[in-house]
Amino acid sequence: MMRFIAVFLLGFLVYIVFTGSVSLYDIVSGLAVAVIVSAICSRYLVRDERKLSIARLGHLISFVIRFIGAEIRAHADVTKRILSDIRKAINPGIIKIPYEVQSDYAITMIANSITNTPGTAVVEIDPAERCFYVHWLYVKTYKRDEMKREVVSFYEDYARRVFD
Amino acid sequence: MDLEALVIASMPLVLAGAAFALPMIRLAIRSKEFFDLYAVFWTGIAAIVTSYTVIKVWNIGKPLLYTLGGWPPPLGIVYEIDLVGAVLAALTAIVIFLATVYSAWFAYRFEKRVAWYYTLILLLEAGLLGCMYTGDIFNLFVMIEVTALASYALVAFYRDRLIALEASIKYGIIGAAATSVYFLAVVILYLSYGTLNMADLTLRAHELTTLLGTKLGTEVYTLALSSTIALALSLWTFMYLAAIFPNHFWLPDAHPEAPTPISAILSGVVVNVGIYATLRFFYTIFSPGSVLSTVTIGSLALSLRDFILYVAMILGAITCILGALLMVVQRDVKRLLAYSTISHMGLIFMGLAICLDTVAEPIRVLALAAVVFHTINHAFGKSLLFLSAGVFIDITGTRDMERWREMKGVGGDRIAFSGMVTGSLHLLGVPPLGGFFSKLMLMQAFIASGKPWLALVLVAASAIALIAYIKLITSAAPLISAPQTTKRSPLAILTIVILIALCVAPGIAYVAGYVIPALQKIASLTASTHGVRAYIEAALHAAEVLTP
Amino acid sequence: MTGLVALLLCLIMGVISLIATYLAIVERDLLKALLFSAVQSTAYAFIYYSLAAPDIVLVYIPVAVGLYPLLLLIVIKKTERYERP
Amino acid sequence: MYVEAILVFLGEALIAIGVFFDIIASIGMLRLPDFYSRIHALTVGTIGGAVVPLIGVALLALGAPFLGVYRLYLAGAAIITAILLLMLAPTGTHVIARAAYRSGAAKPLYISIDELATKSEGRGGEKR
Amino acid sequence: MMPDMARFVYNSLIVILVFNTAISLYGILARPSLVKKLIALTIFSDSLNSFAILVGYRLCKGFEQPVPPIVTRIPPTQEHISKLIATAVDPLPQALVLTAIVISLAVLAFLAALTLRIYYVSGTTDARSLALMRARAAVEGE
Amino acid sequence: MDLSTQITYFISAVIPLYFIAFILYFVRILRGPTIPDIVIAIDALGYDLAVFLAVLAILFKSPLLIPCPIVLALWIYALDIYVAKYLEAREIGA
Amino acid sequence: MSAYRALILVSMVVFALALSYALTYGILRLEVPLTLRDLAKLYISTTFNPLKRELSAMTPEGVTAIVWDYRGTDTFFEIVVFYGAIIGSVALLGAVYRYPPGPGLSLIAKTVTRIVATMILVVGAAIALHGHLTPGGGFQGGATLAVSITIALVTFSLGALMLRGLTYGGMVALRSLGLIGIVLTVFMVVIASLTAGITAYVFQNQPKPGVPIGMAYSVDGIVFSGTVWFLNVLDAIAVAAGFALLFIVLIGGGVEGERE
Repeated sequence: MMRFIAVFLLGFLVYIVFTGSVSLYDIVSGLAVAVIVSAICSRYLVRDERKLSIARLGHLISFVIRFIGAEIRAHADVTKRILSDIRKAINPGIIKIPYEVQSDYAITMIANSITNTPGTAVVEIDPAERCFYVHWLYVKTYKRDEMKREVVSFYEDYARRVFD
Repeated sequence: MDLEALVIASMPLVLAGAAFALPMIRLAIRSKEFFDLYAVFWTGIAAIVTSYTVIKVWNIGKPLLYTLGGWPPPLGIVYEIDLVGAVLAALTAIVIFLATVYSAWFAYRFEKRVAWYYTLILLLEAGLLGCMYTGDIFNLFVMIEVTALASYALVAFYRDRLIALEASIKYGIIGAAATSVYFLAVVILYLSYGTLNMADLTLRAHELTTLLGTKLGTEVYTLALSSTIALALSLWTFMYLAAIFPNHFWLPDAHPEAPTPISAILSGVVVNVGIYATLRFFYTIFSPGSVLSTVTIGSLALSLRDFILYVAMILGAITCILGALLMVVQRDVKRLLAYSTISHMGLIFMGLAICLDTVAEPIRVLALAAVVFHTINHAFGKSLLFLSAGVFIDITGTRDMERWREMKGVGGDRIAFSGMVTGSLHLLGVPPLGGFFSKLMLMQAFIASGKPWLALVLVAASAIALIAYIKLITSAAPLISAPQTTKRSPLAILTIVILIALCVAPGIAYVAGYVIPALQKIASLTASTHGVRAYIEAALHAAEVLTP
Repeated sequence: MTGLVALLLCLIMGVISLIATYLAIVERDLLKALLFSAVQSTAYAFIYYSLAAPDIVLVYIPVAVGLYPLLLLIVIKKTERYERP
Repeated sequence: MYVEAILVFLGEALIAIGVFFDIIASIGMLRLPDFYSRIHALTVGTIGGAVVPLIGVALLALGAPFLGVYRLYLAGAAIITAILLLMLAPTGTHVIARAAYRSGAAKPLYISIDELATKSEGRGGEKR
Repeated sequence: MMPDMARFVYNSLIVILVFNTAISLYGILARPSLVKKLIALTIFSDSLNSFAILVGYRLCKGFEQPVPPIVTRIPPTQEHISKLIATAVDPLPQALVLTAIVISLAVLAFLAALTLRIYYVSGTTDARSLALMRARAAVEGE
Repeated sequence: MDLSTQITYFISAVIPLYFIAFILYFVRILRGPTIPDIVIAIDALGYDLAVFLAVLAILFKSPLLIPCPIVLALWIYALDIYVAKYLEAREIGA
Repeated sequence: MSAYRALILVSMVVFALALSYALTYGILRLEVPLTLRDLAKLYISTTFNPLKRELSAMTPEGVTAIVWDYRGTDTFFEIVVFYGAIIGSVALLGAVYRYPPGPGLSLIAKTVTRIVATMILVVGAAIALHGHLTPGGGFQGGATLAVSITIALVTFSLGALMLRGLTYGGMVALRSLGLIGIVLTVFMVVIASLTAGITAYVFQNQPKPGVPIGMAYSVDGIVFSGTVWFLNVLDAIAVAAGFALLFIVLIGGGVEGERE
């Protein structure tokens, strides 16, 4: 039941924000659409109902705020590299980054955060060995734990708190 | 408002609705007999309704106009059915009905795909009826696409035969491009006239006023030139649909490769779409006296309209001869019949192109009457030939006529053979049958309009075609000397008998003197100045009634 | 004034679509040709947008950028990728 | 009134940042040497060049006086687009990079270390 | 000066569309691969559709951009409707193009299925090889 | 200068910059050299175009145009995964 | 062969030059119009006009009004063409009832697609349900719903989706229901008026002169434009199911998969 309500809220929110008005027609049709969509999709969207809580939402928000800072730094870095002499400025490499989180959503969140930061991009994921293969535009270090700290930084903590 | 008009106008929609239901029914019911009955039922209803339409339009004596959605003409789509449209629609529905009855026997070979076969036939019929009924140039485009898509799918229905698939894709790719070109023509017409309704276009092209009562602002000269561009583009599309040289290349591949009842439908009635649309454009929208007639090409002293018509006439003549010549060299019986279709289409186009500005009105009416009569005769004759050839192909297992000669001891069907003979004589133009009289009328029209060389073309094509028909008959004749061994199908025989009757009847009626006045009335409602005026008046009346 | 701006933007996108069309027709790798035709479709979608036709954009983008490529990709995947010279 | 002006200025600033990153990304797209490094230019173009200005558009729309009742509609749709882009862009990038690596359609040209190559030995070139 | 410029840009756009049409028509007729023909077919119909949209375009007073033909105030006053008439584009070509796009999509979908079937039966999508195979099959008879 | 003219001037100034970016992306599309290169260039072009459409909706003062960017962004993503599937899998359906 | 190509090339060049000459400065001398055509004025002034209800489609969105009301027949037969294409494809490639599940794309793509597909379903429904008020409509909404289906199809593989309810039979049933619903909506006013003893028009929506029966266009101030709303919703369902069917057949039909 919880999962139904969560997906219902997501659907209704998207509907209302997309239509951008709260007339009676929007609310009625939005309710209907959200009910139908959550009836179809909630089974696939939420695996474990117990994880749905408000605290996790709070962690998500604080993650977003820290993430913006990381983005700004990464953008500035890549911009500098693009505008300087290109062969010297980059030192690309594909490196292996292990992860420890369990759920699909947490893995996806880490991977997307890594890709969303300019300079690093997830090329391959291996669920069996529990690791990402990340293409890094400028490999600063070849030590494994430093690599992980540079690339993943705080994403994994938050991913564990939000989704695991 | 009128219940009868409602039933008539909703016929294409109802047929499409019947087709919509079939896949869902197929999930529950798998028996072939049910689908046979379903298709025969709906096509039968369509045949009855369209035949009744002819009677109704005949009685009211002016075009029957139905406003879909109740919108006054330039706003909404109208179905405007004049006598020619009604007659051609009835012809379509009857031929499709007979072919469907024949299919009830023929379709056993499709096994599980029989439902798709009937669905496509119903869609094809919906499209064809819409083409004949519509009074809107863009709606005509949509209906042509419905027809064309169903035709492509049906041509490719033997999905394991490479030849059929190749023919279908050739037909399809160039056909899609051709219909898009017609769309361009529609856009150019909208650009220069600002309307899509045929009656409104007629009014604007003739008197430069609109159904709404305002004056058209554009210069006549610009209007004439843009209409010429649009007309040339759309004529190219119609020539593709009617398989006129140089756009004839798809037909001899596509028509023979379809299943036999479909070949009958394609050759008999689907090509008529091109004829009908050309007729609408030249006899109604740009009939003599329109802006096209006002601008002449300097050194030739021809009006633009006449120039286009002369081109169409010459292409028709080439097609007529070419089709007849290529008919002679064929070994494949269905291919031979397909080339015969090309030849006849050329003939009909020659007849259509008679409506020059310089030709007097009675002769134009005569030419249109001849064209309509010949279209009817050709449809019945060609479907008779295809259907009876289909019986022979089923017995012998081959379409190669040379191999028919060598088959000893295989018994042919006598009634099918007589159907083949009747059809050949009918299309050839042998006196007691209808084909003779329609060719006679065409000849009269050619000579009266001062183009005797067209009459010569007609005679020459018939003479060449004679060789091919003799070849056809002589190859089929040895088969029937042996007693028939295979089981004959009552349904196939029934349709062949009915079609024989439909071929003989026009001839008898002509001799009895019923045909000429009827055709005169049919043609004059479209081709005469009075007829064009009536076409406009119907729309004006509807616009007046429906505007509060 | 904004109308003229819109028309000029259309013109630039038109030139892009012209180049993309030419490449799509002459390219022998069908996958590349398909991608070029997707670029051409995007340019056309922009033209429709500038000509104040949002309905057309909403129907054209799904059809021409999304469904045509999938349809033709399936065909290319199941048949052959290179056009023979 | 002041609120509107502030919203508009914020929106314009964000759009300006977006345009700047777009141009950087397009230059990077041209200058970077191989497919895998161009991915990073794409990230600059989508996060800095698309998500940020979309939020800017939303703010601008909220502040724009001439849009009338439909300003919420514009802002809502822009924000939904931004959120979708945040999810779609990295996933699309990842998927295409993975496919490129697996199928060998694009080989990494300039690379100092490739730990994936040792792992996917013998699985690499099968997909041609 | 501004009318001339508008006219020049408009006509150049038409010329570009016509050239697109011609290039894609060349692709339909001359390129051997069936898939290439289908790609060309989509470009062909799209170019004609764009022409239709261009026909429906208009400019407002002072060369301002027009708005989509949508009534935004419900219920509208007479004044509102006359303002819309003064600023909206022609809705009819848009509706026509909507229909035409869907139709060309449908035709293309069918032709794609047909191409697939041809490949299963013959093992090629090259129009020239197909013509050869066809001729051979026709000579050999049924 | 009131807000609306100011917004108009600002966006008019931004448009050429956007087009410079588009043309540079287009150059990358033309130069290739591999399929993934073209795809990511189309991605970048498409996402930026989506933003540009949203910006233009404000310039043209017609907010009703705004559903278009969302659809464009979605379909560019769809194009990505189609091509990825093509490159990666033995068949599209698997 | 090269002569054939050269011939086509030359004729295309001639075609392009001639047509562009004819359309631009040469003959038609096209200009950007500054006013609307008469017909367009009529459309815009009647698309939503409660004062002239008998001549109005009562649909605020001009294009949707033309598509589903003024020129509804076109759209109906456009659907018929699409339907014919699907039936033709099924006839060529065969219906697909089962297909082996495949690995699909990577874990990340699968997870994101789950969320995004849900959001796209909502957005598509919003586009379809607001078709009469804002840009959009049945086909647009249905095509957007079809995005959701196609990206799921590509990410999770056809076989996996078929196990989860995207079956051939289900899609056929859904599509047929949508289409039959459209046909019934088209005849809705006619049926209603026949019970009252008068004859209405096919495709009628609002009352017309002489036919006082018609759909209501609003309930409590919520404008839903009569039949247009129903047609939009049903068309969206039919189009989404149709695309799903088309791709099921194209992917699964033919060599692999279990066919009928």
